Amino acid sequence: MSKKVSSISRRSLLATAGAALAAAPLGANLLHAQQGPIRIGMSMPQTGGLAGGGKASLLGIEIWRDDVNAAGGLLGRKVELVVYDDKSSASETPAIYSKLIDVDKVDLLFAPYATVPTAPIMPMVKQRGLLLIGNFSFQVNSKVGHDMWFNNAPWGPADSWATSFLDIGQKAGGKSMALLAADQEFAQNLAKTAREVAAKRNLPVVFDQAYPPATVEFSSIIRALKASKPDIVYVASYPPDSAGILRAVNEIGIGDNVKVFGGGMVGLQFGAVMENMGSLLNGVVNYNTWLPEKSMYFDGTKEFFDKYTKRAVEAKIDPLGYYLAPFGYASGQLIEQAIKAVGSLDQKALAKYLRENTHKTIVGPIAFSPDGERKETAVLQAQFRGVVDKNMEQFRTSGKQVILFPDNLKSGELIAPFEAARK
Amino acid sequence: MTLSDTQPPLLRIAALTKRFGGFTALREVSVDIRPGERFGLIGPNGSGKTTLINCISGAFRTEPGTVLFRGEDITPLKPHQRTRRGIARSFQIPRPFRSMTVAENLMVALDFAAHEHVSVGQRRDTMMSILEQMGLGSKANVSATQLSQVELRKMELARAMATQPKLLISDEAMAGLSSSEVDEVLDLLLSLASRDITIIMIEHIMQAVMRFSDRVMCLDAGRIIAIGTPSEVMADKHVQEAYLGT
Amino acid sequence: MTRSSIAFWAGAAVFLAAVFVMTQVVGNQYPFFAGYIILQFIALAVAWSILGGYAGYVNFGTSAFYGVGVYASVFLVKAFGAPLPLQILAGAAMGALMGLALGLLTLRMQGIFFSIATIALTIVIETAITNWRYVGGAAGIQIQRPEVTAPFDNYVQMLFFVQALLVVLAVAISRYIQNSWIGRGLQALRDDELAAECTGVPTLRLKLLACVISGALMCAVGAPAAMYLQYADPASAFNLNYSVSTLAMSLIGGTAHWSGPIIGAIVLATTQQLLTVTISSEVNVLVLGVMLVLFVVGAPDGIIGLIARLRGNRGKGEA
Amino acid sequence: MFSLDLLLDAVVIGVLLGCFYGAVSLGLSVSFGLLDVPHVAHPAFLVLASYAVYFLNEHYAVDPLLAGLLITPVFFVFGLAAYRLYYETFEKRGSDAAVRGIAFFFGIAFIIEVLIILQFGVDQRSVTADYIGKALRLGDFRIPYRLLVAFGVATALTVLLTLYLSRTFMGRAIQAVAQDQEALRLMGTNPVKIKQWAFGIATAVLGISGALLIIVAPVDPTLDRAYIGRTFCVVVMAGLGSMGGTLVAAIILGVAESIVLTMFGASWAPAISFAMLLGILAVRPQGLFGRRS
Repeated sequence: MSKKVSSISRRSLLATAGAALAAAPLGANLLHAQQGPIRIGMSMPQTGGLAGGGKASLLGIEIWRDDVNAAGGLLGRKVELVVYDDKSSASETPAIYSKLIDVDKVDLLFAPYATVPTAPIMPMVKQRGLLLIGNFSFQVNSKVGHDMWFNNAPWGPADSWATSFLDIGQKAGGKSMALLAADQEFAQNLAKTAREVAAKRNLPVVFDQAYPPATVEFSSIIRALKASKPDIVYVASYPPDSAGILRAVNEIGIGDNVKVFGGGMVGLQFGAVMENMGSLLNGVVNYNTWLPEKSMYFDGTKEFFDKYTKRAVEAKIDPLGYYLAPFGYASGQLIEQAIKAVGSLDQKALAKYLRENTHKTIVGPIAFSPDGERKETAVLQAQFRGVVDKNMEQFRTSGKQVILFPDNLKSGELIAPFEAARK
Repeated sequence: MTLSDTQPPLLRIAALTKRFGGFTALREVSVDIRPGERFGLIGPNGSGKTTLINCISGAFRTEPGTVLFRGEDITPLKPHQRTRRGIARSFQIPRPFRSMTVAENLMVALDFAAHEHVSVGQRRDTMMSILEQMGLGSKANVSATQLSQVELRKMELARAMATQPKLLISDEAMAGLSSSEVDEVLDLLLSLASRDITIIMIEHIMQAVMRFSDRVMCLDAGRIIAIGTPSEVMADKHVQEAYLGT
Repeated sequence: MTRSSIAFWAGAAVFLAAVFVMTQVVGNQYPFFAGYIILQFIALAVAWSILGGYAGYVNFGTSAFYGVGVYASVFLVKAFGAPLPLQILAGAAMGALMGLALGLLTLRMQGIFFSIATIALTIVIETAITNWRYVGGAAGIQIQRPEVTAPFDNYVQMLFFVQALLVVLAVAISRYIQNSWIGRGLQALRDDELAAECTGVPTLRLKLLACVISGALMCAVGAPAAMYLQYADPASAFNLNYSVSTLAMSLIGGTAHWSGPIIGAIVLATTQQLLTVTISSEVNVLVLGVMLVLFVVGAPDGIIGLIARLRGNRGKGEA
Repeated sequence: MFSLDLLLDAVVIGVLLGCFYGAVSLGLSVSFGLLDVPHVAHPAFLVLASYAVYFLNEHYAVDPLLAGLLITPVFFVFGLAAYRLYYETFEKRGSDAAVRGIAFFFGIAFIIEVLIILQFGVDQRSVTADYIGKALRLGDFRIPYRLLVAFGVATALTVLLTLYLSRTFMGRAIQAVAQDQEALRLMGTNPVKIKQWAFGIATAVLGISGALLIIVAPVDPTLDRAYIGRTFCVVVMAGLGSMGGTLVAAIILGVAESIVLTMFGASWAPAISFAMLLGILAVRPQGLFGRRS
């Protein structure tokens, strides 16, 4: 009972406080300090297959929390994160989010990293009419149709990914495509859109294979792919496999007619993998979300990475953190701007604001389409160049991954064919 | 075997051979056991005694060769089916159900092998009376793991008896026992035999075999080398060679 | 009915009544979400130990049965919009068939070979589901729940109650088996398969029976999970975690008595749920590992065994 | 798509891959195959060895194979200790050792997983050496050196273990203990000592196998779970306790997998190999080269 009373009074206090904020910040801070922090709840994969990404993403969010708290918090209240481990599994998240909503009574929800843990909570947040900031899940809202969902990932429309890669390939003279995808959730979704785009463009698919998880050796599969003599090779793979595939490509060769190779290889964004792969990376055109190219620095980006680099070492996570961490930070910025503009924690109002405006973040301006995905894709396609072995620091400099797409962020031209780009 | 036999045999073993890979454990063994007979089976270590028992009780598959029990060909039957038809056995190294009490050990037999369907109460009575006969009455609720060696042997016999067998095979039930214990078990077996149960006894203790058996068969290297009355077999020179070593 | 039967059924009735009242009174959703998981593991552990505990055949394929239950539901919902009871029945039927097939294929093997075969079976089935595009394949599938039926006003509350029913069913079957000739036969064959055969126990048939019952129950338990998650993907549905957890729960509780797996599942599943919302990191996995090792080393007969030993000691002290 | 070239290639790669599977299963072939220890933590030990190799390679630039050799004594002692613990707590108590043993080793596997995560983080790791990332060219064929290393190591290990088991006193004692413990006890030898020694050997072999694991592909802390099925399958398929059989069974598995990956629907590869195992178990429960009748 007492809880209910306090939450009602909290809300009414908020309204007054919001108005008073601009006029008397110091007084407001005192007032709100007694109210307790704004609590943001989420699950995050910290064990299991998605843990690597989950931990990096969480660190990004934590840096945002510390920044915002250092600047006095939101609505004069401190921001606090309530985070549970979902073990990378879909079966854990419903109970966790119920705990966050019903027991912890958090003020706002962030989604866990990746599609699998996010999918089961979508119907729940829709039913309860709650705002949810998505975290790199793929087309998880397309069937549910929740209008208070906003994905921080730069994916954009479902097919934009395949479109941009095939554009690059076709411009380089590619007339046929080979498709190699992991038999897992994300990769299969990518493969599906790639097939659709290829069909639309009458681009023949000369090789189309799904390889099973935990495949050890890719030599034979690459050999078969090579035998099909494709011009464009689109690969949708997961971290352990991406390395195996690249090794096999390097050892077996892929043929002189291949113009571009890559596209959807997860793992080639993570520092440890990139360092280990070293020169094997050269020539690969792969998707990315953020890269240290001049065009990618926005307000606060550099400061963020300064902080991240320091803290990642202690936390034993990805030292580069390009892929997920800045977007975790951006999730915070989205909510920060919405709360500041709306002046309350009213979820409907926050969602309306998020839907209708363009938001400035450290990963560039973000605007949403009605389904809660980015209006325009901001997925980069970049080519690895001049990478040497066993050197983590090289990836912090520009020019190692030249951005080919999108046009407004472009930092160089494709070198084709693939074998030429490897030298 | 002899013409004086008017009754059909209880158990007929015909041309039984058992091979393990390249090793032949039994070679063309043929023998008839008469109803009510006390049959002794002897032979040096590794001569095939236990293998023969395993073939009779169904633990091993045999081919070629057949086993007939009361006129029925039981060669294709599984051990539990043979048990239900009336063949019970004990094991050379006792194999009690370790997680159970003595009473429960017997109840398994009564639950699964009893020929007529009787109430739980009646089964308990049967179980207790068997235990009393075997001198294990006071041990009914003791865990099988806490029995002494001789008690274990007795419990094995009791469990076998609880299946209400027509043929009981006792595989070295006296091995490792003191001489007074040997006498105890021997008396038990003799009292069982007096109740129309045919018994095949495998034993190394010659005195016991001589005292117990109507007929004795000696195996060596998987073949029958002698069969007849105890004294005949003891006098056989092949048997003496087999035991004294070649 | 014996006195203990009356006590058991009275207890079951009280439990179900309490669960039902809870669904009508408690407004907070979290107890139902977390409780569902705990109930699910109780039912799984009880079902598992019919084969794994009584018969001593360690089934590593819990996740295969669970996953097949999940995907039986997914298929029925997608193809026919089948209602929940039908999903569970179909799951049970699939599980029984699978148990039979697994049993026929592998129960002639000795202990550990059977376990290995169940691992292989899990991988084969998971691969098949992964390649079955109709139910979403590797990409997973989102499922819409139908409207909830009275007297429940929330689907998860209903699922919670349904899972409680499944728990009672599983425990009743397990208890019946233990107290009947089936249980004695299974216990005998676990102790010594040859001795059991020679005492008249039809070991193969009993093992098959245990395998079928255990499989049917595990699949039935998995079936409502599709509706609970409203999402299914092979990697989650066939997670090794189910196999290891049920094994761990049964052993921690003790397999000698039907109540062992219940106690083990309550202890371990509750601990895991608590850890998920408290410590929440790899320490969670560490706790499972340490608990497993401590229990199998320190309390080989599980919590049941510990209690029995304590009682025994006290009894001796008094006497 | 079908071509003889591709098939031949798939077979060659498959044989080499099979050798790799064999090498990571050999330890289990001793510990489970000969000693009947349900060692489900075998793959966790394997991954632990890989991380040890990674550590030596990363910080002291030790060649991975050499690093594998360097850690074998440590793993030998580790194995002695692990068996002692297992024996004192399970085997000694008799019945049900298998069931509890499995749970025990699962527990150990989880603990190892977490310790690796705490020490090295969750990212995947790999090693560098001259023979990683390059291939041998034979006309049109290209064979990765990594796999040739796996081939060499697997053959060497198999030959050494077979010789050890058949030619040395200790090796023969290990074989004997697998056949008949009682007989050995009668001979006045302590079977526990021998089994402990054998388990030590099995674990020591893992040092080199672990090196191979990280040479062939990158490792991450939870990789062990993927190898539980694979290694046990190889050992069971081979029939318990035959070293040569283990290698042959692993090669069959590797070739089957490779052919399916190349020629048919790649995503069916795991189902094919494990269905094969199920088939073999159903028809021939003692495995292809089994010691049991």
